[in-house]
Amino acid sequence: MTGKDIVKITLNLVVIYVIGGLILALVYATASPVIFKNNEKAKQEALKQLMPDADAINKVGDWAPHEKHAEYFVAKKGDETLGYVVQSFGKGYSSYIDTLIAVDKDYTVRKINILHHAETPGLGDEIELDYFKDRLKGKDIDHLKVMKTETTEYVEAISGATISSRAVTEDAVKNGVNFLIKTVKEGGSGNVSEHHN
Amino acid sequence: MEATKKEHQLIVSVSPHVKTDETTSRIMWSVSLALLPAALAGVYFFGLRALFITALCIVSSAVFEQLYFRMVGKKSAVGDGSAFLTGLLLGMNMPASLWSFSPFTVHVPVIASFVAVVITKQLFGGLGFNVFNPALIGRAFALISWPKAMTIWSEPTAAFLAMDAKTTATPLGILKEEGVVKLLEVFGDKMSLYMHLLTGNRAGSIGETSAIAILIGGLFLLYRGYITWHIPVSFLGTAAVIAWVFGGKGALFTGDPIVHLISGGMMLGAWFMATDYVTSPSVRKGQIIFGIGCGFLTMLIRLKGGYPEGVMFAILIMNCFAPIIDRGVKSKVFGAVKQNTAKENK
Amino acid sequence: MNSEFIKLFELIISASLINNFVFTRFLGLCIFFGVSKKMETAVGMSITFTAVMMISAAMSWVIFNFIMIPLDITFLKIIVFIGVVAGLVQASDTIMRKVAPGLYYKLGIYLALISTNCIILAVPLVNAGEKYSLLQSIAFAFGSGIGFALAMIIMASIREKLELADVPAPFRGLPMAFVVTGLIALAFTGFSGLITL
Amino acid sequence: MSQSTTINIKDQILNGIVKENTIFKLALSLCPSIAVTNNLKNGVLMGIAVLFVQVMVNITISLLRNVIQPKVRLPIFMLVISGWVTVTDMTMAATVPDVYKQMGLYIQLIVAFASILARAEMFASKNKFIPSMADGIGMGIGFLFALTVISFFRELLGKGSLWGMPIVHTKPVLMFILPAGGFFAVGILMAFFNWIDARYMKKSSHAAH
Repeated sequence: MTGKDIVKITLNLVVIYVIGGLILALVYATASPVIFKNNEKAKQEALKQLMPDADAINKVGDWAPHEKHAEYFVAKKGDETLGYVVQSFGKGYSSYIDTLIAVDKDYTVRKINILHHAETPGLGDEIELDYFKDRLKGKDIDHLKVMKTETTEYVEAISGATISSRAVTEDAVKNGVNFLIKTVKEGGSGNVSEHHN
Repeated sequence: MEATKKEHQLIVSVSPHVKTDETTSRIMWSVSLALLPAALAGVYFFGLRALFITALCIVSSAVFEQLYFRMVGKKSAVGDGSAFLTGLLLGMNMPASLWSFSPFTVHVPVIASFVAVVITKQLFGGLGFNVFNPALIGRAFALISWPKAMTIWSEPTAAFLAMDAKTTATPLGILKEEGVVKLLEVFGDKMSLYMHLLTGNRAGSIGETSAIAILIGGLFLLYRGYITWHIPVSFLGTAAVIAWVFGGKGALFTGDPIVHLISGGMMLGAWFMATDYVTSPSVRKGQIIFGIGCGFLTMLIRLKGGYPEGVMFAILIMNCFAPIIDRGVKSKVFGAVKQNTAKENK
Repeated sequence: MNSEFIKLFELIISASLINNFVFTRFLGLCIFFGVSKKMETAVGMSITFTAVMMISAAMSWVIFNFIMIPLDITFLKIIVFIGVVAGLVQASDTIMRKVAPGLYYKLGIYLALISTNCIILAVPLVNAGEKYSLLQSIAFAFGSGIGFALAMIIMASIREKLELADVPAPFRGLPMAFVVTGLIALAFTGFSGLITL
Repeated sequence: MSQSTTINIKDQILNGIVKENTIFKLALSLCPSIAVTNNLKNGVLMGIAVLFVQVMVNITISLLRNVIQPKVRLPIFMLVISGWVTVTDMTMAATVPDVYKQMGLYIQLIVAFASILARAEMFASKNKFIPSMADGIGMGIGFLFALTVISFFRELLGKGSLWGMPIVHTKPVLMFILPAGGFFAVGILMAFFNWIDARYMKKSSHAAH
């Protein structure tokens, strides 16, 4: 191989890599804002779904259930605070269950949504079905308790998936509600508006 | 493609069977006979439904095997009793509640039989070549495919003809989810708990509940020399030690090994499933390793895993390792190999 | 310190048994099916693979965290990681041939194959996605390597046994290997729920 | 363009779909054949992603074939492939975020597909633009076809639905959407195609005699 060849080959490589890099940077520049916007939109939609009558759901702060990053929000309609939304994790059967919980002003559960989980298909994955999520509706912190028997006062377990039911109810949701009570209620509700005005 | 074609030309010429048909069939029917007490106990406790489920498994296993032989044009070997034994074991590993028409779950034993006989046994080249215990694969397939139907346990009932007995949790299910205190609460006191577990008056799969009936069958097999003590003893021993050391709440050495030994499928698994000739190591030393592995994995799953019962998965996982164990042990212990081949030629 | 150690241990167990790359994430299948015909090659491949993967995971981690994140070029991670793997394989080929020719004679043939194994690329990608620390990344790579080795060795021993068996014609070769892998995966579901990560 | 080249292109496409089907015949690029095929939508999208990458890589390499120094062709092939994979990856993340969430890792791993590199090396680097594109389309569609068939059966049997639409209201055999079931499905389908092959070959040889 002569010196001329080496120069030629190197030049060849460099040119192609530079062109490739430029094209990629261009695609990245167009795609990344879209990706970012989509993620934001998806997040807002998920929040909106839990609190349909709110016209603004704003982030209040972060917390770390099970050492994972989670956020919490306040939902407002005009100046009136409708309630709060908190993200929380529950240690389930084979995964941490990522949940989003909406509570009323009096800290009873309004609605929950399961964002992500890897529970057993056919058993534990029923936590994402409406029939189970509805069982948590209207429960306050004292009634977030799983029962294996038929109950409407407490939360009835999914048959055959007590661990997953407990993870959602007694870990994720209860902790989330408890966190809200501790930080927002006992920390003074004034805190919330201060953050976001 | 070309390469594989060349390969199987070689394979076909190899003569297939380890044991002659006559002895195979005698072993199969003897094991089936040994299972009879446990099966009868199951029918006694869970009623006619238990009988129907078991019969359904046996019939479908035999039919699928026959159909398979016809399809590939082989000489039928249904008469050797291996399909009967697989069906019987499979049936004994199913909950009696499967005999239910609304919701319809009768297809579960039929499909499980197909998986057991055709996929786990015949696809591997038939009896003697299967790597996994067919009945256990059938059950694992059913448990994962229909997790709800496979975990509805009916209360043992004297009402022989009842179609819908009350459902309840198995002792191991209670132990896993609510702890030993609740278990004692349900069964009264410790003695009464032991008695229920020994006789089989408790929820569970049809044929696994009566520890005494299984033990009778197991000892019969041991006496007749169809199985040796190595696997059951190392299996149960390891499980007992682990249950004793780690099974208690809080402190070490406070667990109750007896409850673990006579609940779930431990007895049935140790005497009838883990001892399967084809899917366990053939050398004594290997059998002991195999048994220890089964015991360890069973207790690992029971105490730390997601499932309340681990016998089935433990044996299946050890089935994966059986060829490796055989390889490892054989290449070192020459004496044991000779002993073994001598026995096989007998 | 102690909890960090437990986390590392859990990562290894999880990557090797519960979330075994071959049985639950279906990666490295080409190599898995291609090389598991004989026990000897399976063992050789496993050793080489685990070693190369740990080094490549560590190198990728360093490059990702000290070069790519500061420069904000994480979108190039696919290209960079595959470059790292290819470079590493090339380098170890040259070094082994010079330094340890005996070892090279035994394991060298597997080196070339490694770069086509997608696990080796998946591990740094997962490490980057999960934001693992350097130690955790190496532990994850080690666990994945052990898991792959386990899968290969089991498969090789079963396939050697199957060679004597009268498998029906359409199933001979690869289809049967798939069925066997399915059955092993079925057995391995017993490990699920052992550790929640 | 003459008659013969058009026939060639048709053959080239058919070759990838039938004779050298990446999954069922060559048994390459198997990872996604199981990983993303537990529902039809993911399977088809993955197939399309691969089709896109395969075609674009073939086109690029074919166009660059006179510029690339043979000595450094492999690193350049890898760059081209990973470049197009990155493009696909980012495009999918931007346009179908929910699907991307489930199979992002597998999209990125298209880089490691032996079949794509093999076609670049064996075909595109030696052929003109049009045949290379046809080859890419053929191989890609063959892959798409395999993924569609596998995911069709798996979703139907495992979930009782197709493309998310319920067909029956139970989950017939849940196993099929799970890891173990994926291996069974691919194994059985492969055996089925082998069987068809054997029968077809028997028939055609009879006809020849």
